[in-house]
Amino acid sequence: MRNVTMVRALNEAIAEEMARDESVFVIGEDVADCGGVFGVTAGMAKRFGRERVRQTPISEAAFTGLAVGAAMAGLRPICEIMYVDFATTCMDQILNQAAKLRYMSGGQVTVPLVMRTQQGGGTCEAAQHSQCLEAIFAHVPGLKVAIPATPYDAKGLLKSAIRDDNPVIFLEHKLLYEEKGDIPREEFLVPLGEAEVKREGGDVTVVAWSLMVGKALDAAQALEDEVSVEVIDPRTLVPLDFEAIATSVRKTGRLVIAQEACLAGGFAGEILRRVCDECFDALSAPPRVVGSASVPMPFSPALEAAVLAGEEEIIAAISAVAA
Amino acid sequence: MRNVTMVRALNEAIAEEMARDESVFVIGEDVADCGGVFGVTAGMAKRFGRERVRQTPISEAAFTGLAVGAAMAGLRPICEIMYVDFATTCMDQILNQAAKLRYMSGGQVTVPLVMRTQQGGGTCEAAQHSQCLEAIFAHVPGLKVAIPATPYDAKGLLKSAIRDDNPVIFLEHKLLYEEKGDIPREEFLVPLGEAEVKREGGDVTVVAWSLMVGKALDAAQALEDEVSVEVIDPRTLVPLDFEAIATSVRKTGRLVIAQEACLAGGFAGEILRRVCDECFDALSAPPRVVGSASVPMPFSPALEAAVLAGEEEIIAAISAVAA
Amino acid sequence: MDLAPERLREMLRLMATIRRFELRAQELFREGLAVGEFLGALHSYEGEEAIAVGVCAHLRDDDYVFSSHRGHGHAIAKGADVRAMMAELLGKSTGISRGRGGSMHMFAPEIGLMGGNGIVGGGTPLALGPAFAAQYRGTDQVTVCFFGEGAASQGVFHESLNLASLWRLPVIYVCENNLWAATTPICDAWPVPDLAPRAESFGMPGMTVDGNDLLAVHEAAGEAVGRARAGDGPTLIEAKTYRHRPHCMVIPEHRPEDERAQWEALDPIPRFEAWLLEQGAISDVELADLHTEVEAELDAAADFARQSPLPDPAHFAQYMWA
Amino acid sequence: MDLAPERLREMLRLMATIRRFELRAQELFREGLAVGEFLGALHSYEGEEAIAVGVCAHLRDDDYVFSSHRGHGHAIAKGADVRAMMAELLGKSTGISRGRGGSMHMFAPEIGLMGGNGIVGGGTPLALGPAFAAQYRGTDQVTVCFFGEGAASQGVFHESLNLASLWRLPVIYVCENNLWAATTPICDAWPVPDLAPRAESFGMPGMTVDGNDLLAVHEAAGEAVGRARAGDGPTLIEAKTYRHRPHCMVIPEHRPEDERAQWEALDPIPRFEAWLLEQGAISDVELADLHTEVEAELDAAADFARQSPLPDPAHFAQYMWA
Ligand SMILES: Cc1ncc(C[n+]2csc(CCOP(=O)(O)OP(=O)(O)O)c2C)c(N)n1
Ligand SMILES: Cc1ncc(C[n+]2csc(CCOP(=O)(O)OP(=O)(O)O)c2C)c(N)n1
Ligand SMILES: [Mg+2]
Ligand SMILES: [Mg+2]
Repeated sequence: MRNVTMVRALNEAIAEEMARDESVFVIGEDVADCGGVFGVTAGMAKRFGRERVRQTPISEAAFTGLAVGAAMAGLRPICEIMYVDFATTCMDQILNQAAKLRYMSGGQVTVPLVMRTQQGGGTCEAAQHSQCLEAIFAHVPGLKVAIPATPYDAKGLLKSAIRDDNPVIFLEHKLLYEEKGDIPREEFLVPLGEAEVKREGGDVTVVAWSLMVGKALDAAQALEDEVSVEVIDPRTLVPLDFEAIATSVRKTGRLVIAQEACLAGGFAGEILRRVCDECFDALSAPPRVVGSASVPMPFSPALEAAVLAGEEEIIAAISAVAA
Repeated sequence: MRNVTMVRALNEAIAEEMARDESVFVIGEDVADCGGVFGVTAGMAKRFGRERVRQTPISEAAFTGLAVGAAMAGLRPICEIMYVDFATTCMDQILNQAAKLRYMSGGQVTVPLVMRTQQGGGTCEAAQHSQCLEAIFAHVPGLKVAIPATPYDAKGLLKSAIRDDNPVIFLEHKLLYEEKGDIPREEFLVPLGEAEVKREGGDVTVVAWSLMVGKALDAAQALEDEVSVEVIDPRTLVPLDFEAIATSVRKTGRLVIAQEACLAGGFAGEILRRVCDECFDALSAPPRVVGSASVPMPFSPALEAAVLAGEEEIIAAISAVAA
Repeated sequence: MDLAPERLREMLRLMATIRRFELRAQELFREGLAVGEFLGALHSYEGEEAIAVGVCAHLRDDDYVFSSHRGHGHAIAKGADVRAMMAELLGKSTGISRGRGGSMHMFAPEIGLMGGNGIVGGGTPLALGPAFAAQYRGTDQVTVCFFGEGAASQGVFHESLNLASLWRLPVIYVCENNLWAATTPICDAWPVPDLAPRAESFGMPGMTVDGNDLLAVHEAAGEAVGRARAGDGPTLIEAKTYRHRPHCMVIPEHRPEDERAQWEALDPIPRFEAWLLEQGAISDVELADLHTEVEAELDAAADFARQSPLPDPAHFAQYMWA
Repeated sequence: MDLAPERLREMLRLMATIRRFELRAQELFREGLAVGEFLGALHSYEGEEAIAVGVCAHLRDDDYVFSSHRGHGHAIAKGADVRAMMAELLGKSTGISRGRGGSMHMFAPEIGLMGGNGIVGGGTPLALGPAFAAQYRGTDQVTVCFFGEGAASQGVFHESLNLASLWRLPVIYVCENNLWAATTPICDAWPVPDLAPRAESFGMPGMTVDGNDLLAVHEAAGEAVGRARAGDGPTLIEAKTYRHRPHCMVIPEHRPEDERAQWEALDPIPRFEAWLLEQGAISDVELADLHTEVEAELDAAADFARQSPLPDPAHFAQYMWA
């Protein structure tokens, strides 16, 4: 095992896959000269050359479209959008092209594309640099959505995403980049569509992803004398390993879903839908959703802290459902 | 009362508000020469002049941005996006600009904008012309979302939306344009944020919007000898008149939510979240969601019919929750 | 013109096939309507045949074409099977996209047909992809992207020109300027007469050509394709043309009658036929035969489409994931 | 140059204010970091002062400015209160956007400051709006949109040029070409040396100007603003310049040292000062006084910002709905 940051884990995943497969290339803003503004592709240009690490003008629609088209022609692009907020400028390429081309072509075209980006609040970057948009991508059929919480998952999922023949939206979190975790020395993959129980417990199930996994684990720890909390990280929202969630809910009967995205209309609602559909009778208390306040993210640190959902809200929700 | 189509009702709403307020203008593709491809603004250019009915190049991002900026300067634009699917090309102007400008400015700027568009399947126009994207807009704080089912609601809501000082996404349905309904001769408004009970009943609550309201009413009718179904149309998803839903659920204890949007990750999940939060104990059966299959919309009529949710699925869901 | 007569006649045949395909397609559409079935949007390529044919004449099966919403002509010129295309229009399982795509989404990647697009301008960035792939792999494949003058107002088109020029990608952008976008005349969309200067402002060559003159298109495209194959980068070609029909089957005619009459006289098919006859590259009899054969081929295609089965509704999710 | 000495000195004062504002802002940012508070992105306008000042000198309070992520200079040149701006950087309730916006979102609509933008190119279509409103209402107000050469690769910028030209809107697009976009040099983004031909390809005038020469910027902007006020439509101005600092506080320097040194010598403030002294429009004493006053003003602004209260966390939803 080695203890590495998530940035490092992601960097290794890309490097290993580029070494393994010549059809893999990286494209995005500032990806060559500084390895992207978060450093995920640092060193790549030097190692693989600027032909395979393509630094682009600020033209998200064109270079995402290029990546989609290159995937149609058999390459395996890893396309970086600097902030998920900027995906609004290439939404057509993602929602109407990447997601639908295979189906519209009757399966004749495949789009083995990874769209990497990062999201989330907590850095006082205000409303246009702090969103969590996983629910939007997860609502569009044809996209897979990966959203890792640990360096291990990040590396394993990214390698799987690169090898997957479908478009995968890969959502990192800006506050997790410098968080460390153990990863094996030898190669490993984490399959898309397999949840992980991050902590076992018998009283309450907490489903959380991305930054909220850590917060859920902290909450579970804080409550350990009172409630036994099971924390499940789906790791990918599409495909969703609902079976893992259902198994836990059937055991605990109590459910909290924690997302950083704003409360109204988030992906938690989709989990609730499945729970109502498939294991409603197992519930012994009303399930609760934790999320950030439904406002544009304010700049001021005082306000941002008030808006963002965190450990405190998870603790309150666990206590409420366990009562 | 007069019996008019939804196209006519919308047309009247726009004409009345343009006559009432000089700051109201229309902008969009083909809006002057043919009144938009669905004819909603037919006759407007002749009556109000092409200065107030601005036909644009195919530049959704520019003319939507123009509309946002004009609203910031005190005009009241009605901006037409021909199909909601094309909103992907101006997502930044909607999600990052229109929705957030007022908040980011600390309330100094207002954006009294209406974005009209139409959505939905059923016309064999395939995956890029058949989506229902209300869940995406409803997830972004700062946007109101109106989604009428009848000519009356369409006219009353559109007039309210034009007078509202916030950005309103106004989602029509292509299959409802030629449907007729009664509207008063005199002026009327339908406030944003007020649901309507479209049919009273005591056994099962069905929440439905847009095209699904009619299908829910048909389903209720078909089942009338077995189950007494209450059909509630929220009419606007943001603001959501959740109280109306809760009141009904508290009465019936049984809930079906019917959306045309694809099942996974739709707005139904948000209603479920509120129900779990506020009236879970009133439920005497697992709530059910009806929606279209989560695939890109196929072109073939045979496949499209199989994918689209309709009366049949609503009947099955009502029967299931009533059992 | 140093083309062999067979090549010239082949181009005429393709133009005639496109023309006839559109007529049959409209019949099928109306047959559907008559039984209450609305078969989506149908945009006729009639009148613009010289562009698709003149450009695609330079392409190999391993070259790529990205098409638009008005894409039947591009598909046929690229060599697609008209039977499968016709079946697609009816949503049949034998369709070129297995009935999933319809008129606007016809795919045949084995001959480089990478699909139409329901999003105006949607193909312009996608076309950069295979062009990039060719450069990346060191092949001499070229990619062509067809789009209308309406699409030229989309932002992404400009981003694409910039990237194509910056990276000298082997891509050719062909603007089919038919003077109208749905009901909007070009004077309400372009503040300028020509598109070529825009290409030049991005540092790439721009050409303007009579899109109703097959030989002119063929020549311009030859130059552009040659440049791309040689690794000398992209080209923009603006072809001035006119569609014979209204925008699509459900939008009534909005264009002035005299404008239509004026362009009718410039119909690319009779023009090319007259030239062929004049050159002795075809005889009257051969010409009549060609049209008869094409008509028979399209009749057969329409029958094939009608008789093909619809997809099994239970298989709606097929082809979604790879 | 027929400007009165007071006007010239006022422009110098604004440039000095911007320069000093940035220095104070960086100090506050570092103070925050020292106590573990990361105050978002901070993009310095140092080095580019002549552009904002030279352009805004022509604007009235009822003219509009749309700014970018690098917007402090635009706000100050448009007349914003530096105390409120400084408080905004700390997220205080006295901030120019009540602490909701931060560095990239400073608004003061009463003086026509319509905000910066966190989306590169995001302001380019918005700027069409007030320009359209002026035309619609028949006023002679003009709108200016500032953006970087990086933003010039965004599609929406081109759509905006097209619409501005087509409708002859009173809008002026000012491209601040500082040769770098974050860590990307212009040679990796532009296949051409200048932007002006792009404007011309949309049928509108394009100008290229030395962005470090206040008088040159002032003159070009005067022409453009005059044209817009007279109802003669839009103009694009490309101003060549250079930023003195790295892209923002958290990205290390990537630019070659010699390039930086070369541009340092072209610093717009000393250049303009030398000219003023030479013309006798300012004396050494007046110059020293001016700097002392500006320094004091910014010290006071920083103190104001530090001492202002944070917004009440309970009010996070305030200002959301009108
Ligand atoms: C982004 C987008 N906006 C609008 C439309 C609706 N639409 C379909 S075709 C068309 C006109 C296209 O004009 P042009 O590009 O000139 O092509 P033509 O139809 O003339 O061949 C429009 C507005 C669309 N499909 N996509
Ligand atoms: C759509 C979008 N893409 C990327 C970014 C990230 N970003 C912020 S500033 C910047 C560079 C902008 O360069 P330029 O327009 O030249 O302005 P400058 O910073 O040089 O003033 C980038 C890439 C963004 N904010 N928005
Ligand atoms: Mg056209
Ligand atoms: Mg720059």
